[in-house]
Amino acid sequence: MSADRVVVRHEADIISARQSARGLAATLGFSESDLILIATAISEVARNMVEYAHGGEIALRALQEGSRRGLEIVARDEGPGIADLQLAMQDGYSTGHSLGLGLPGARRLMDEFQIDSRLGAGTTVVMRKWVLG
Amino acid sequence: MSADRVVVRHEADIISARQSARGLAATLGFSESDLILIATAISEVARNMVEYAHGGEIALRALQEGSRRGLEIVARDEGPGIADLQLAMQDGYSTGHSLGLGLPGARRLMDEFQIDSRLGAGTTVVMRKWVLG
Amino acid sequence: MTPRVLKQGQFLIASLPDALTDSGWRGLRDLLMEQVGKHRSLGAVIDVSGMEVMDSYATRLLEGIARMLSLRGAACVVVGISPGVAFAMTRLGLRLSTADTALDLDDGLELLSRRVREKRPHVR
Amino acid sequence: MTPRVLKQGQFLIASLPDALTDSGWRGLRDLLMEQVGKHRSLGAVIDVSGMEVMDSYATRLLEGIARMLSLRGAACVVVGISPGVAFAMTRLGLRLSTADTALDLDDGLELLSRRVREKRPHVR
Ligand SMILES: Nc1ncnc2c1ncn2[C@@H]1O[C@H](COP(=O)(O)OP(=O)(O)O)[C@@H](O)[C@H]1O
Ligand SMILES: Nc1ncnc2c1ncn2[C@@H]1O[C@H](COP(=O)(O)OP(=O)(O)O)[C@@H](O)[C@H]1O
Repeated sequence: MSADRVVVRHEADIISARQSARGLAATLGFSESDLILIATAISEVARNMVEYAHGGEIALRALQEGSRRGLEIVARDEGPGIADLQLAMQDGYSTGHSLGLGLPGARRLMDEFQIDSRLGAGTTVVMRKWVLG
Repeated sequence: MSADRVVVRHEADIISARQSARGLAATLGFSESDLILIATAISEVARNMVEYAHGGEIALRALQEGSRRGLEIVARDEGPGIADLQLAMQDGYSTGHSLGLGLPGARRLMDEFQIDSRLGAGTTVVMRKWVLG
Repeated sequence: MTPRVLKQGQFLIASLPDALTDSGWRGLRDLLMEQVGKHRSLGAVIDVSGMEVMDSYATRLLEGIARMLSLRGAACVVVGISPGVAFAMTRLGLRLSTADTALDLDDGLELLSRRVREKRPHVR
Repeated sequence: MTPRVLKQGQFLIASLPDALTDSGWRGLRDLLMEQVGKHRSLGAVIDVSGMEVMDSYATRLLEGIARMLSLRGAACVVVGISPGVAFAMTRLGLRLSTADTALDLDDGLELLSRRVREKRPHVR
């Protein structure tokens, strides 16, 4: 299994998404410590989908670049989008009641992080992590 | 030895650059306290080169202006450049995972500080410090 | 997947499962508050060693529970944060400011006893 | 150039070399987290007196280690910041917010004992 797709609509789906990612990442040879980082990052992004976007979909994919292996997580939703991305990426900024560490924190947990959002159209987060050679 | 040149590509080169600068500065009569300021400034700038610009080169040069002696550090890279210099010079601004104090901090550590950057072409930082008369 | 809360002497011990949903957290909170009142417990150890991750959501709810317990006069110690989870929490920018921490259940119970002795010198 | 970690009673003492690379920092972090678990240490003193500079990178990693230790229930004190290094850190705009600081190893161990006593009054 080198790719997976998880619909995230309800809270319980956050746990499924986390476990799918963990499972796929484990087969790629990530360390236990990296598995926790990946599971935590996906947890943050999946919760945002449930919390702010009425759900969405997370696609998981194994990456191979030369001898380098990695995991790609693409979280896509068709929610309201984010008005000010720069603000949303700041530590402590939240329009909800939460800590505002999800997006900036996920960026710190992964090796690569891109976010794209359009008001009224949705939000896509792409995250990658590479197995330490 | 009144000039020196250090290629900074890998992390270990940051330490070499620091030690070269410290060595040259010591011969110029800087106080121990100033040597630490210089070593810290070069450490910040060298790390940026490794972190953001795939490396670069640091040129060190003794300065003499009348009876005044000083040290010039020119850090040049051909990395991606900095899009918004004013932003990059602000305390706390970082596009990486770090504290965003490197550039503004280095400016405070040295007597003179100039930065020049062109997108797609690279970044040059020139810093000077003078021996206290 | 529901948390268990046990009474041990003057303390409560809550063991969390690998993952908790919102209603699971609410259940834990209500259970702890109820049991603290019923047994007049002086503190609670919350063991998170079974939890897969401690994300910002879990941390916020845990802090909330610790704060509520403290308003009821009960101390709270979180135990069992593994090195890997501690690393991820730190990267995220999370810390526990309301709850105390200790390595494991034993250390947690010992810490609670100290806390209680500090607060009420005559209690054994 | 690798950090050493020694056990002294209930505490750990880490002595840093003049400079640490990324992997050196990672080694220090993993070693401290491992030893805290193994010896059930209540705290760690990190001696940076050998370090040439404390730049923003080193400071950030040191803070991360202190935060991780605290999540495992262990206090952390940084000692040996020379006047010159303290001056440079201040100019840079750096401060240590998570870790306590003390002048030297002796003071650091004393501070740790005090911290632990605060937390656990009867522990010597
Ligand atoms: N998928 C999303 N759709 C719409 N808005 C989002 C989404 N993800 C995040 N946001 C917005 O960005 C803000 C910051 O997100 P985050 O850093 O994860 O903090 P938190 O989730 O604690 O609010 C949120 O408060 C919300 O306004
Ligand atoms: N040599 C460089 N090449 C490209 N970008 C740079 C360079 N130096 C600094 N930057 C940019 O400027 C930002 C601020 O730099 P700095 O103040 O040193 O903080 P930090 O290094 O902690 O990110 C960096 O995050 C990076 O985006």
